[in-house]
Amino acid sequence: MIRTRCEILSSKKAGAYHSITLVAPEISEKARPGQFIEVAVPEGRRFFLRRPFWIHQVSRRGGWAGTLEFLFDPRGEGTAWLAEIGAHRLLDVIGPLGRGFAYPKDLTACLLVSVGYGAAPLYFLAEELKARGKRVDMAVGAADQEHVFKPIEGKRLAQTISIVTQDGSFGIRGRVMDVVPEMADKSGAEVVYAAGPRELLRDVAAFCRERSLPAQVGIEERMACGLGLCLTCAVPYQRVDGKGFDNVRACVEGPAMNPARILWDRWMGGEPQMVPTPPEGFPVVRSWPG
Amino acid sequence: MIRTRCEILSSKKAGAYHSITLVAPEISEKARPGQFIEVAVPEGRRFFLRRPFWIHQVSRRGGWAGTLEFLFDPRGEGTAWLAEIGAHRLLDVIGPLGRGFAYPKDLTACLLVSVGYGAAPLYFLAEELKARGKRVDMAVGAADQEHVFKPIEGKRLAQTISIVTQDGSFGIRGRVMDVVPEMADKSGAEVVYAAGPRELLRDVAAFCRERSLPAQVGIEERMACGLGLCLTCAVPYQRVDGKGFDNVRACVEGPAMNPARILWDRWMGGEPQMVPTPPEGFPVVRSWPG
Amino acid sequence: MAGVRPTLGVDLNGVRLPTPAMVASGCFGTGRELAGLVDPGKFGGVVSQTVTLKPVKGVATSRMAETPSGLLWTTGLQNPGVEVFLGSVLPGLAEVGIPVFVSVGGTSVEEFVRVTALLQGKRGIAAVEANLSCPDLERGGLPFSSELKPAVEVVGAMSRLSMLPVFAKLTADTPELVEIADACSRAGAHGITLSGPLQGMSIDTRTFRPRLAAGTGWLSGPAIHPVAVAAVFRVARAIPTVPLIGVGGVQEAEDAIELLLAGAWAVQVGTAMFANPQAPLEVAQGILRYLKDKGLVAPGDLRGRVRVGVPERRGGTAGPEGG
Amino acid sequence: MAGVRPTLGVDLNGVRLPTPAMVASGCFGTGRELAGLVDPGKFGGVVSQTVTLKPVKGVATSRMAETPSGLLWTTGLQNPGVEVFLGSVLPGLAEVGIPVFVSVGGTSVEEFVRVTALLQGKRGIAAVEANLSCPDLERGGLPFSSELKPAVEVVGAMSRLSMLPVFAKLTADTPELVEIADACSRAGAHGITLSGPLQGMSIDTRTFRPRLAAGTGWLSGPAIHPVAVAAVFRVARAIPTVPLIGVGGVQEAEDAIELLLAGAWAVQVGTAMFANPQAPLEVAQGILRYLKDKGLVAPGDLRGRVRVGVPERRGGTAGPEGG
Ligand SMILES: Cc1cc2nc3c(=O)[nH]c(=O)nc-3n(C[C@H](O)[C@H](O)[C@H](O)COP(=O)(O)OP(=O)(O)OC[C@H]3O[C@@H](n4cnc5c(N)ncnc54)[C@H](O)[C@@H]3O)c2cc1C
Ligand SMILES: Cc1cc2nc3c(=O)[nH]c(=O)nc-3n(C[C@H](O)[C@H](O)[C@H](O)COP(=O)(O)OP(=O)(O)OC[C@H]3O[C@@H](n4cnc5c(N)ncnc54)[C@H](O)[C@@H]3O)c2cc1C
Ligand SMILES: Cc1cc2nc3c(=O)[nH]c(=O)nc-3n(C[C@H](O)[C@H](O)[C@H](O)COP(=O)(O)O)c2cc1C
Ligand SMILES: Cc1cc2nc3c(=O)[nH]c(=O)nc-3n(C[C@H](O)[C@H](O)[C@H](O)COP(=O)(O)O)c2cc1C
Ligand code: FES
Ligand code: FES
Repeated sequence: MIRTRCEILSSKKAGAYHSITLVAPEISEKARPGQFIEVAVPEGRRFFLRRPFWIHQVSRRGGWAGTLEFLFDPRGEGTAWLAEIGAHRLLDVIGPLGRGFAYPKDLTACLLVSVGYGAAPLYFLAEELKARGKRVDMAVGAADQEHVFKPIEGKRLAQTISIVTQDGSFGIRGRVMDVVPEMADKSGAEVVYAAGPRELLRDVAAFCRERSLPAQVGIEERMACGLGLCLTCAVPYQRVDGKGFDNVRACVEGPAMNPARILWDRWMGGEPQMVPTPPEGFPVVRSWPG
Repeated sequence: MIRTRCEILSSKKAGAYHSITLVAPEISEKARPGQFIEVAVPEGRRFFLRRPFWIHQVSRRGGWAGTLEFLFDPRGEGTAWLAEIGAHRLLDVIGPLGRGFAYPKDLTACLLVSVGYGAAPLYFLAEELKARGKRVDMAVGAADQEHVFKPIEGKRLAQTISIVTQDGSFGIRGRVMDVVPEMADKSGAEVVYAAGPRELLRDVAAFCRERSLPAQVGIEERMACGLGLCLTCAVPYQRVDGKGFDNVRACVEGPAMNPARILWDRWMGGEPQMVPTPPEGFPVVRSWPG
Repeated sequence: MAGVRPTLGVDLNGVRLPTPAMVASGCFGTGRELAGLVDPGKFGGVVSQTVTLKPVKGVATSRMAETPSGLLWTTGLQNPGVEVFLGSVLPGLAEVGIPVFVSVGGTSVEEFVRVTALLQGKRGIAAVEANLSCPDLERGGLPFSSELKPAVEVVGAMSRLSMLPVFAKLTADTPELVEIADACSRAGAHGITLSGPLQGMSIDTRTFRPRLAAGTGWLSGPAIHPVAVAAVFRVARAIPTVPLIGVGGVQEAEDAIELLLAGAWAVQVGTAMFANPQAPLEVAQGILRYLKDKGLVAPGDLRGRVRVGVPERRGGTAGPEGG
Repeated sequence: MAGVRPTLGVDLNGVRLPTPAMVASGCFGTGRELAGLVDPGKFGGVVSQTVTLKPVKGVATSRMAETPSGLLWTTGLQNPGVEVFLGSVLPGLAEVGIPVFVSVGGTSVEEFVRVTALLQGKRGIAAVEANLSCPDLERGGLPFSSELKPAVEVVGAMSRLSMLPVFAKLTADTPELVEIADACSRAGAHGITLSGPLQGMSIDTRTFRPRLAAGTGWLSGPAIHPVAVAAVFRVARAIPTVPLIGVGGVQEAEDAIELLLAGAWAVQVGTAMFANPQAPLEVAQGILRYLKDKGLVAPGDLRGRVRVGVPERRGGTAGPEGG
């Protein structure tokens, strides 16, 4: 992992998303699908944490060698700023970060399930899987047509692709999980990868458990550092020996994680749980009644 | 006083300064020399107070009617930001603020003394004085040639002008106060106006007291609001009856003030004076030894 | 509930505010400064600058410095003294036509009491706010609000004599906060204002001098907002029936709503006035829009509704999802 | 004096740091994470995450939220417990080759003492830092640091048994701060670390939920810097001979220099690590440049040199103007 100042080669809209391509040869060289970068926001802003983004695409050869693309949904102050700065400006980037997706050794039929920008790391994964001679099928979901992630690219990459939008404005109307069972059957999926909102990942986890399919999911959790320093990105993860769990760091032990080991109910919680005193050893609220 | 969003008509360098001209008809209409504007810095910055600037020039007639120009020394985060935004962007401006310079009723020979951007309100004043048939002479000081404020403009406005730079790179080498006595004599100055660093203003005050010349100075003090709300811009000012002083607001009772009434030593202080407990009624430091 | 137009009025157990967004003490001037910029008659109320028995000239300049998302300041409690205040400032404030709280300061219980006494029966005062950040001379200048006993002594003495409701203004920087708030209310405080600014300091590394001539000062603005929310939350849980006014870093409606959800009944806008004198209006309008969106009818419906702990089951009351 | 090359070493009455810029507790990981980004061997030192007797899983996510110029967070003191810490974390920290302070936590005096005991004689520990923000169960979860007695009990008991120097980490949010710091040092603390983060809360107005799953959390980052400077200033004036490590909102050299001028002997960088893992290096280099500019020779020359009160006359010592 390194930190560099990268020139922005291009910055443009792509449907509902904004795409930025950086000149980042050292990061591109090492990047694997499922890894991410942390992008600094500029000095003098009232927020100062970096923003994490999936590495969507890297070019290691050809005219674009050494470039890296990421896409995002401009939703808050940080992404709004990123959507505005133009080409040729410099971004302070750390990457590649985290543990990427593992490639299956023996199995060959891979089903990639995503919603929204979750497709970003999975398209990258699809390239790598295909390069390793695997079969790739994709289920791509989104709220509406605008949010369907690079559909042409998807079609190019997948053996078969199902595009599902909630409002039916593109492809099938519904939820991506509606099409997953049939696709798994038809494609003879032997392993499943997923990225997107945690509800999707949980559903994929349940589906794979039912079918006894190995799977990996790309986890997003609030990250103060993305580097493994702060423990804010904890995900409750079963120990390998099955005895209990630990809160592991999504940024280091993930983001690509085994959904069968995630304690979904604990992670996703229900109602926010006010921590009694002592929470598990730290004061949170003093005068919590009762 | 009003608040408006003003389009930036032009934004350009002027020597060491940066000049911004705004489309601000309502403010221009009312502005008087010695008044200032408060310019908002943009959302999402970690600083949020407005920045005060002298109104340098307003056009009430002709092709540029309704425009207002201010100049500044890009020195900190706020002014750096202002120096970067380009034409046609909007600025959130409140103005005109404060009490401007009073024009002499009977006296006619006016000597205007400035250092650095202190010339900004005085050139505006010069225009108004000339329009009222007064004689205007100017002493303009600066650190170096770059910081001499619009010398051609100055020459146009003044009957006579002395330009003084500390490093001698333009005009006379020295301090502006070196030339003031002689200029006052030669021009037969009956009233003196000054703006610039407080050291200059204090020297002008001393000079005018000695010569029994009426004077007005444009005061700069740290201003949290510029509107008269916060009392941070206090200047110790002798009461009219001569009995003691009050800390008056430079932003409302000034910035144009009578130097003879300012308690210079108290205002400019010497060493910072840690306030004992109680300061004059507020806790500042608890464990101040002694 | 849909169809009912929300209103902005707030009833602080008898003290009625037209909107929940007041201006905090020390951030309003005399009522005349804003002419042309905004109609303060539409604000929820205003707290006067803190008034002491005798005039106070205040500390030397510089009196302010910017810090990250914060303002560090001290005026040294500059004020013309209660007499001049009543004669020439209060009438201007009263003319604005909104509830006026008079902030009372002092360095001894006696001073608080004497100033409070002089306010009784004066036209145009809706309530009194005790500025308990003032230094208690008997304890070497520690703020009255920092410990239970001195805070209660001041508030108790003021409440016993005052016909006007007394609000105790406390600061978050004491571990006893909840106990102090509770004790103040038992001692007769009508309500609590929370939180005053925090002590801070900034040093100019070029000159080795403090940026404030007085050395240290008070930190306010967005930087302290999370501290104010936590303080309001803690106090509101403990004494939910006591009117609580949240203050600290309110710039926009959302900041105010956080304080209301944490348990405040109303809010005050301080530092934000300086950059945006329309802030109390915008905050109130934003709250109104928010209430509409959520299908709620009054700011009070937000009070203390932050969702923590066991799921709330309050059948009938509109929930956060709007129904 | 001109011509003497300044050095960065700091001597905390026997605990030597290569530079005055350490990493604060909970902001460094295990020593391996920064590989490729920066050489932590060039930092001034590091404080480990807080270690308790038993492993602590920590609170649910979300554990962080951004606030204006601040970070609100809580991990619930997640740590593997002292045993695992000694076995698998400490060796990694020690390998970095800079002074390692081990932060000790607990919910009772006994726990602090037992953890401290287990650290004795272990290789690679330069000092122990008592995290006194931990909740004192006997007082219903109030932080030990909030009152004199519990703070002194912990620090006294630790100091009596520890062969390693003990630093007491205090927080600014108590009016008794100066007395507590003084009492801790009398009770045997080798030094004081000041200030821990402040309690804060942030609420998502869309969902009515606290942004942190645990409800409230801790505020750190540039927002609290002025509070830390004031706290350091107050304590340093009272006990100038006790090593004082300043912490809170240090992003750049200038922030650190403010703390040094206020009276700190060294500083810790916390939250700034997350956006800029090079921060402790840049801070140290910036201090070096600053010393050169001012014609000073060591960080200690800045200590407490903020110019307040009567003009200093210390003939011979370089002044702020450089001589
Ligand atoms: C491993 C990982 C990969 C990601 N990849 C992408 C991507 O490829 N494209 C994309 O659009 N978004 C991605 N996200 C989410 C992205 O980081 C947030 O959208 C972004 O940080 C929002 O910043 P903001 O300032 O615009 O929003 P704000 O809401 O103003 O941000 C406030 C704070 O919340 C954090 N935050 C907000 N949303 C999220 C979120 N969903 N996950 C984690 N932290 C969040 C921000 O980092 C910031 O600290 C990813 C998140 C993670 C953890
Ligand atoms: C009545 C008045 C008129 C002024 N007119 C001009 C002008 O015409 N041209 C010009 O270049 N400058 C003028 N100044 C000074 C100008 O306001 C500051 O240069 C500017 O605020 C610096 O902002 P910054 O963010 O770049 O600097 P920073 O140093 O980052 O500002 C930090 C804080 O200090 C305040 N501050 C910094 N310098 C000054 C100063 N000299 N006076 C008051 N507050 C200050 C800022 O407003 C801000 O709150 C005037 C000041 C006053 C009070
Ligand atoms: C310039 C200024 C002056 C103030 N004067 C007083 C005062 O006289 N009395 C008082 O109780 N609070 C005073 N305050 C504190 C505010 O009322 C408020 O408690 C604090 O600023 C926090 O709110 P904010 O973050 O919205 O500013 C003052 C604040 C500022 C910024
Ligand atoms: C994510 C995070 C975890 C922390 N964990 C601890 C801890 O375990 N023990 C402790 O004493 N302080 C802990 N702190 C507090 C820091 O050591 C420091 O006191 C505080 O963050 C203020 O410094 P800063 O503003 O430079 O971050 C933590 C801070 C952060 C941001
Ligand atoms: S985000 Fe800091 S440890 Fe994962
Ligand atoms: S700057 Fe606020 S009163 Fe003058």
